[in-house]
Amino acid sequence: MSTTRDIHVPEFLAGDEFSIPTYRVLNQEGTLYEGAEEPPLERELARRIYQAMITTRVLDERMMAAQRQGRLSFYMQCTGEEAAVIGASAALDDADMIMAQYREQGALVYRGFTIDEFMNQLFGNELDYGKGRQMPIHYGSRKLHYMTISSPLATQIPQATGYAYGQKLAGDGLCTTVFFGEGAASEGDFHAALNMAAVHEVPVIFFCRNNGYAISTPAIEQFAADGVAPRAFGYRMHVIRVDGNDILAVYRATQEARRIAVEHNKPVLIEAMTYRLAAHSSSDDPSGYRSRKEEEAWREKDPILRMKRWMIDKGWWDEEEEKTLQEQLRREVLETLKQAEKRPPPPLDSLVTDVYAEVTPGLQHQLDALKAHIRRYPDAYPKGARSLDPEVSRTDDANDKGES
Amino acid sequence: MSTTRDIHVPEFLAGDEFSIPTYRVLNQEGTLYEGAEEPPLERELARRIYQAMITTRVLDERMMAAQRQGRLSFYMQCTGEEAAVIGASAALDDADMIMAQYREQGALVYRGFTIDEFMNQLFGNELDYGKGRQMPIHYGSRKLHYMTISSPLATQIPQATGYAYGQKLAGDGLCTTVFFGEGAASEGDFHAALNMAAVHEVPVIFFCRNNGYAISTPAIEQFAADGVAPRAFGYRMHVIRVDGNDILAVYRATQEARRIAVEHNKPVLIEAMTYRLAAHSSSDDPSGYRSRKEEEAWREKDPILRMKRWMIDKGWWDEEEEKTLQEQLRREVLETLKQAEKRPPPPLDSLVTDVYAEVTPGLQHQLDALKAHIRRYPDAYPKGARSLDPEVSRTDDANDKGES
Amino acid sequence: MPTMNMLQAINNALDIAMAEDERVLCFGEDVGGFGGVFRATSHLQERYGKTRCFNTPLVEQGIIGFANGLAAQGSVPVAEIQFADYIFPAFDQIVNETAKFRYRSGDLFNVGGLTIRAPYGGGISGGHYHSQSPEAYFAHTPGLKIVVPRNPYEAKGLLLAAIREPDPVLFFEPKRLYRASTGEVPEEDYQLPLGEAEVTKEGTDVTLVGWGAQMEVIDKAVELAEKEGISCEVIDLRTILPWDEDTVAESVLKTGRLVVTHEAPRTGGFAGEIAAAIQDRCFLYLESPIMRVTGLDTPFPLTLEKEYLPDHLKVFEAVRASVNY
Amino acid sequence: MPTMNMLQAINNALDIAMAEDERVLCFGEDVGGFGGVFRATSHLQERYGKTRCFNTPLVEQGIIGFANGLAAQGSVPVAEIQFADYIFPAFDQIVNETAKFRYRSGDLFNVGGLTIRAPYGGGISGGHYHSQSPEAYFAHTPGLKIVVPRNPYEAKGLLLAAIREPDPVLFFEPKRLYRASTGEVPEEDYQLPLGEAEVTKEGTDVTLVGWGAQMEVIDKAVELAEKEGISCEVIDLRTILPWDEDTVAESVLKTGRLVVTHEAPRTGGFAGEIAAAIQDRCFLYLESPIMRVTGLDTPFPLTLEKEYLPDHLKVFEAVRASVNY
Ligand SMILES: Cc1ncc(C[n+]2csc(CCOP(=O)(O)OP(=O)(O)O)c2C)c(N)n1
Ligand SMILES: Cc1ncc(C[n+]2csc(CCOP(=O)(O)OP(=O)(O)O)c2C)c(N)n1
Ligand SMILES: [Mg+2]
Ligand SMILES: [Mg+2]
Repeated sequence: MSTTRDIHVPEFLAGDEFSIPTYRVLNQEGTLYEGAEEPPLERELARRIYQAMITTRVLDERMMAAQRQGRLSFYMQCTGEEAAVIGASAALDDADMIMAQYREQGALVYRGFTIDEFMNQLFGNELDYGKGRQMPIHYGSRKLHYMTISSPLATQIPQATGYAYGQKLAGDGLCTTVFFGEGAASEGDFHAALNMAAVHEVPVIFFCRNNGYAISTPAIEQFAADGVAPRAFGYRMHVIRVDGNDILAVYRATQEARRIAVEHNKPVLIEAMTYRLAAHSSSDDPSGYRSRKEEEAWREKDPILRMKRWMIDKGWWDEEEEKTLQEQLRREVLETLKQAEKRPPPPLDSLVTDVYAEVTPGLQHQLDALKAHIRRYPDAYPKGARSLDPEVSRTDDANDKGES
Repeated sequence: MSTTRDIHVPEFLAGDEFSIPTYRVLNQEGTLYEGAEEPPLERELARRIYQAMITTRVLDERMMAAQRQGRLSFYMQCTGEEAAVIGASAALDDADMIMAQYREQGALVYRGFTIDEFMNQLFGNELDYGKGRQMPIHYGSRKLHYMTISSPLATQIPQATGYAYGQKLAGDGLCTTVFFGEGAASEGDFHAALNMAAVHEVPVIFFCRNNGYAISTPAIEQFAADGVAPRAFGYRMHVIRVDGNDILAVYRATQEARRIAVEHNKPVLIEAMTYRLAAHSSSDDPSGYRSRKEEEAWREKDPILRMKRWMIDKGWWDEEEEKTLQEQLRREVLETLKQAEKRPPPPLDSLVTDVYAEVTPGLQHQLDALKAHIRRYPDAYPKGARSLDPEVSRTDDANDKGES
Repeated sequence: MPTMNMLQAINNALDIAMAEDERVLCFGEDVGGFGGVFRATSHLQERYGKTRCFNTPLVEQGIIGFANGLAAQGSVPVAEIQFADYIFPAFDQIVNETAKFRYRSGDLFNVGGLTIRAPYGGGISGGHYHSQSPEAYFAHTPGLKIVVPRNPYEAKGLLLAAIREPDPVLFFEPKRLYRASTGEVPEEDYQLPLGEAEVTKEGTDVTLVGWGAQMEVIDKAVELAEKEGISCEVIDLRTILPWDEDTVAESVLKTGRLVVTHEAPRTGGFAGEIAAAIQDRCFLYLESPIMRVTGLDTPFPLTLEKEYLPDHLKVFEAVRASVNY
Repeated sequence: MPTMNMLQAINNALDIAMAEDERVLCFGEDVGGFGGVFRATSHLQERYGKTRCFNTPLVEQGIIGFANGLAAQGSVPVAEIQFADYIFPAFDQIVNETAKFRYRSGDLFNVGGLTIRAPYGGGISGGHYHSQSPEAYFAHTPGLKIVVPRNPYEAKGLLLAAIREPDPVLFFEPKRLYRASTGEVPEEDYQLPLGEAEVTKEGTDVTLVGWGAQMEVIDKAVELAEKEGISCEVIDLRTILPWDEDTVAESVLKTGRLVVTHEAPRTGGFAGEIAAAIQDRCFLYLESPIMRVTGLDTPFPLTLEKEYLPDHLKVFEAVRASVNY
């Protein structure tokens, strides 16, 4: 401990001694701030990023509409936060582990999760890697190094510290990035994760999406401090605050954070200031707790619009292309959705597999009893009844797709 | 959120931008540092503080010796941290709530917990307010506004926030002070407590005894930051670091913290830098994890010695008085100990009372069955057998003493 | 008498409790201005102010730690955990602190004023993090009381009792019934007793025991059974801890048969405790083994939720098996 | 064969596991240089370095969260919780995360490599925060395995199996026996099977089931019973979840009587599950009700610990009552 200076009068500090600035590169007009330097970002990568942002936006819009039509039980949008999530992902190695909260489908889109893969999870059908066990939006992909989402908030944060510690030992030069909201950062698990990462010198990037709300709770009722960033000081950790709607700032900051993490085995906290433009989820109606005016003000800071202006300025994108892409995406989402919702549910046996590595005798017994019961009342359990005979209905290799 | 300045180059902060000084008033010679101002501390109060420190030291020495003789199952010393604990307590209103970790018997001594009361708890006899249910050192006193100790670390910290919130609503001008070690501050409960206190503007003082160790774990393996103090910035909370072996600094800082808490309903974090001079507990042997040299260096910073020099300088104390007090205390402790260890255990019925406000039928049934069993084998359960008949052995009003 | 759904009944109970005693406070995630994600605390902040009904930061261990402290101070906190599935970060504060507060201090201090409300249970396409029934996790903890209402009338009367009870109470609300279950609920203040099961239907051949949302399932199963001439006695346990062994035992001494049902997984579920205790007390009177109709020993699933759940058909089959043993 | 006490056997098992597989890591509070407050991890840091055996900050939820992540990554963490009483801050990470990791991801990810060690149980004047037996809290959680050894030989073989098991294991160590229980333990690597109970003594009149430190109590009780001419069959459950119902049922079909004992409070304890399952399977063969000899439904006491504990005399009396029913 480097306990430093002595004082002889009782002066209290309150954190007003310093302030945490916000790193910005691109203004809303799509041009650079004075004094800002454009990060090295090549045309191809910029287009990959931008297309992922558009895809995420279209997917969210279509699926929320599908939810409103009653075709889907639940949905959550990334809307407004695409730059934060995708900008960060683009700065990583594609083999780095990503552990997300639930609003980061943009990262999956960026890494190449297909619309079909999204749909299968959303409809929990027999092709869902998660075997229809979790609510919509709980994606995961081993192939894409994207940890399956878990609903309990903040649990993934100390797990990311542990995962990254394993990566450090493995010595493969990879790191873990963990996403979470400013609300989840109030959980005890957050504190544990940061402290352990600092003490054990772990290559992990803690990426906080400070989008102003945790469901209905505004950030101001979540913490009294200036955001989440100052907590890094409590653990002696590198920290930066970025404009989360500024794709270049997020990209550049995360690149640098990754360098600190991987080259020096030091954790980094990034706080991205953004806004949850949509409702918390399909079950929520924000009109009860925030004003249209506030929403409108943020809609004007739309991160996609900002990047688009920059791209067009560069000559890397144009309206024509945009129109074509949007139409193609809408079509693809709708068609894929139609197929996915028709696919059969996972087989009955999937009720008891994966609880343990092997089905235990007790569970086999429970499954057998359930089957006997369903045979007696097949009409009452249409989903289960169709796969009483696994040979008939099971698409055998279906579930292996996402694992390799 | 007062998000402030913009920057256009990605600069990370790491907390080196500021440092947290240590507030000191009294040097080891017992004289004031240059520029330090003596807090207004009257002779009588200074003597009360000093005597409490001596009493705590003697009690600890005697009881650890008793433990070594096998008369007591377990013990923990406050040794080395008397100034931190008692200095803080002296700055409070005696009706303020104190919620301690386990090493703060000095606070109880200061408030007037008698040697007899200590002994009854240590021996878990029929006069123990806790009815012999907890291990030695788990004191509590309703009368003295000292919450009964609970072994699980850090659980008392959010409880203190809640307790103080209740005090604020009650409007009686009181506050809560919660003590904890730098190890316990790693628990998630700590983070929850500070955040909630700041958000809900609660009159609570978080008093961290940073004594360098959590059992064998040195502070350097507990956190990477410069102590616990910088965590206050994460919650926008007033914070001060004090020399924990400096009675005047601790007293003055806590006084000021109390003013901030009670007058402004703002929580305050105090980090007292001190050292656990003794073993963690009677079950521990520190020679396995720290050097004698280190211990010796700290022994020279003994807080009692420092205060004594100041007191003698002032003419408020002398060696003669010291000798008399020590002898009298040793005698009192030994005599009281002898009585306490002979006192009968709590009655058998106390096994099932206080689980609920009233004994449930199920528990009454279990007690009856136990009694029948003990009647069959009275010799196997000497403690229980002696109170099968509650009328005979129960000192009826014994347990009410500490409650009023 | 007005008709209310369960949420309205709960909201009404909280309103009455807060109006009557200013020490009563309601808080939790989104509980303040918004009135909770299910709206159980609607309008309470408007009526009683931000100091008595408020949002907390998102930290369950903090919510319950804070509530424990408040209760120890003499306030009467009613803390909401948004979903019972998210009560586990507060497990230490509940099991090691709330439950042992009075005992460990020899009654110098207690947190008897505390009530913890949490929506629980399945049947809402919630998957394993919005469907759990965690009552058995807590039922192994002396010092806690656990209450589960089956309809709006019970919800109001039991919640008012829980808030005023001198012991800490976990109040699990069957969220599937929040809006689905409606009924007449008196507008005035009333309490229903804790620790007492209710025989909701008398019968002679077999006893069925359940709680919360499962009572509806039992009623449906009983309809089927009675059509086959099986006379069923139905008991709503209402309080899981400490549970009313006498009422169940008395019934089983009469019927000689017992079926217990809950949504939680079988192993370690509370039906096991009931079966163990009743086989002991009614051994010579039992005509068939005590049967348990429960969730499978797996996490709560989603797509195959219907297959997983202990529905009326499964309960009915158990009744049949019990009677035809 | 060398004689070891239980701590030495555990330390030896960890040593073997770490030597054989460099993915094995041991960590927890005071686990590093100091070797743990009970010294179960002595010398491991010296031998395998600070990156593989280390102290953690004092935060159980972090320890298990970190361990979950490490296991998901492919490492084989052996995390120590200093006392089982302090496992509750990690309850969410264990029950909502560890247990459901494989299931929820459709086996894309799993934390099968994880082992959590924790000393449990009473008889050491520890009061209610150094004496708890929390196995039943976890036994309601599909996805976890729970193992409790009764002596040094079992401890080594079961711990090695637990570490290598493809499922996460909670390994509860009876701390009262850490130094008190000694026996011959092979120096070499060996494993004992998980999920299998062991019949440690055959008999015909009554079956006794227990685990961990309670096996010693059972043996003493059996001595008394056999003096009275009662022939006892004794079963060490060893794995609490998933438990070996077949072995217990087979024995009870033979003896017709069952006594189950554990230190934890009765209500919601694991003896309840055993009783419920066995009365179902062996209904027609039972000569007397299944008896439970357990702690009282109170927090664990201190001064009156002896009165509280389910000792050999209480077990003996239950055996008698069972046989004379
Ligand atoms: C442990 C836990 N508590 C409560 C919830 C319910 N919940 C789901 S999302 C949410 C708000 C999260 O807010 P934030 O972390 O800011 O993320 P955002 O939704 O804004 O992206 C809450 C309270 C949960 N999922 N887990
Ligand atoms: C939740 C919990 N985890 C672990 C322990 C075991 N334990 C008791 S004291 C202690 C060290 C505490 O260190 P610190 O907070 O620095 O206090 P100090 O002993 O130095 O005063 C530990 C790990 C506990 N009591 N509670
Ligand atoms: Mg948010
Ligand atoms: Mg310490």
